[in-house]
Amino acid sequence: MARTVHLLTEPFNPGAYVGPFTNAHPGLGGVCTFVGEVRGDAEVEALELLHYDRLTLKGMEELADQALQRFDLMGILVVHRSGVMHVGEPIVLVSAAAKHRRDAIDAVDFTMDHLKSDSWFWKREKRSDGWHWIEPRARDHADLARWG
Amino acid sequence: MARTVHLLTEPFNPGAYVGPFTNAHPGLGGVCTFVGEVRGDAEVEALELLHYDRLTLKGMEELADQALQRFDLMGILVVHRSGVMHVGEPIVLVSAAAKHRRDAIDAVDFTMDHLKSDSWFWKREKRSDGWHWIEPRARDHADLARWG
Amino acid sequence: MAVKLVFLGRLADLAGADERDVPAPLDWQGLLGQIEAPLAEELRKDRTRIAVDGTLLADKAQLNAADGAEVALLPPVSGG
Amino acid sequence: MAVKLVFLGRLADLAGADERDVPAPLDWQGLLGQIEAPLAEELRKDRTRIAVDGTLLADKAQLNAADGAEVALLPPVSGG
Repeated sequence: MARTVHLLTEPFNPGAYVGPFTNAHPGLGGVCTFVGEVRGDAEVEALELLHYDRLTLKGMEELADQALQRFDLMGILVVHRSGVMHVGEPIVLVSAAAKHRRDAIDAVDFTMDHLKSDSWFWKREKRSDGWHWIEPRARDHADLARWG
Repeated sequence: MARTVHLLTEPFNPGAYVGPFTNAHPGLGGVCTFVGEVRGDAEVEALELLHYDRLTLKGMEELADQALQRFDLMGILVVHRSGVMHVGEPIVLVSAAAKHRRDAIDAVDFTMDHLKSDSWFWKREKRSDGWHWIEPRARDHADLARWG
Repeated sequence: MAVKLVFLGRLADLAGADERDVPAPLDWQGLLGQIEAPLAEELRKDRTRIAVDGTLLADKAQLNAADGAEVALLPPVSGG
Repeated sequence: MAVKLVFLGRLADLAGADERDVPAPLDWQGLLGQIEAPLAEELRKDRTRIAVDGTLLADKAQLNAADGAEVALLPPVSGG
């Protein structure tokens, strides 16, 4: 049961992480992967995510441990960017390997919901009139509440 | 809104499909991907999936259309193997690109549940005493029932 | 003047072949009379479906296949 | 004899800096007295949290930071 968690300040290629992660779990039944990218939006020139060194990575590791505890997994991979990003750049990657698909899919769902609204990142968008801080959407809080 | 559906009779590399699929949807918010492989099982020497030319691919295409209709997607990719496979070989790949992660994750979940217990494949396993036909697990039917 | 029967999954094991020609035209009673008892038993089960030329029958008893038709006998699926 | 305040997210904009040293020791009332009114207002909100040396306080009013401590002021998160 492997846990791999990275907090990156430079662009990354999701395939470079998912390939080795999948290969590291021979005999698995399925791998579910979610990759979130900076969404195309005519008004947004750039996105910045900020983190706090003394909390953010530790919180991601604790979240990955929660997923391992809650679902029957062979392994979980969590990669999250910090810093300034542009449209099309990957922000987050979560991959879960399991014997059965339901555990893999639910673990990714659970981990993404928590990363989006319950992890130590602060987000702002650059528009033509400058930077604007973003709060989680109501939808994100509703998604999180599903997990009790 | 793109639909890509393949029924393959030879081994395939999931990354060779997911990479181009992701690149074909610039501006997306997220991509969810599930890859199912032949699970390691000491008693199983090989797995065979059989399909029926006049129903199977058509059924997969209709399922992909249902997912496109039901969820807010930019595109969906469905790849399924037929034929004899061994441990570690990919059987199925479903990938969904969307503006928001919930649509991408739910579309993969929906499509996988239907592929597992409501698509035109018949599965058998080769054990030391020969081939055995497999019926869907009760869990697969319960998963399918979630979608009403 | 023949109809092609196609046996899928475990039905091919029971039939001893993937397909077989039977005289046309073919209706539900005619089909049951053309196949061995274990196959007929499987075919009567609700979860066994029939497709004619790639179209599923809503009601197997309405089978009415003409010369040249392909009649597929489909046991419960077990995909992915 | 100083405590380092670290301002995260929009609080850094309000503070005009990412961090600032204030005299140690520092308690909750002392903190509110050290920062500008708009920052103090944000800090009083339930959803604004405080961490001392990387450990979250369950109750901000219990803040008690000694010389050399790092006190992070954390507005609501908005990740991924």
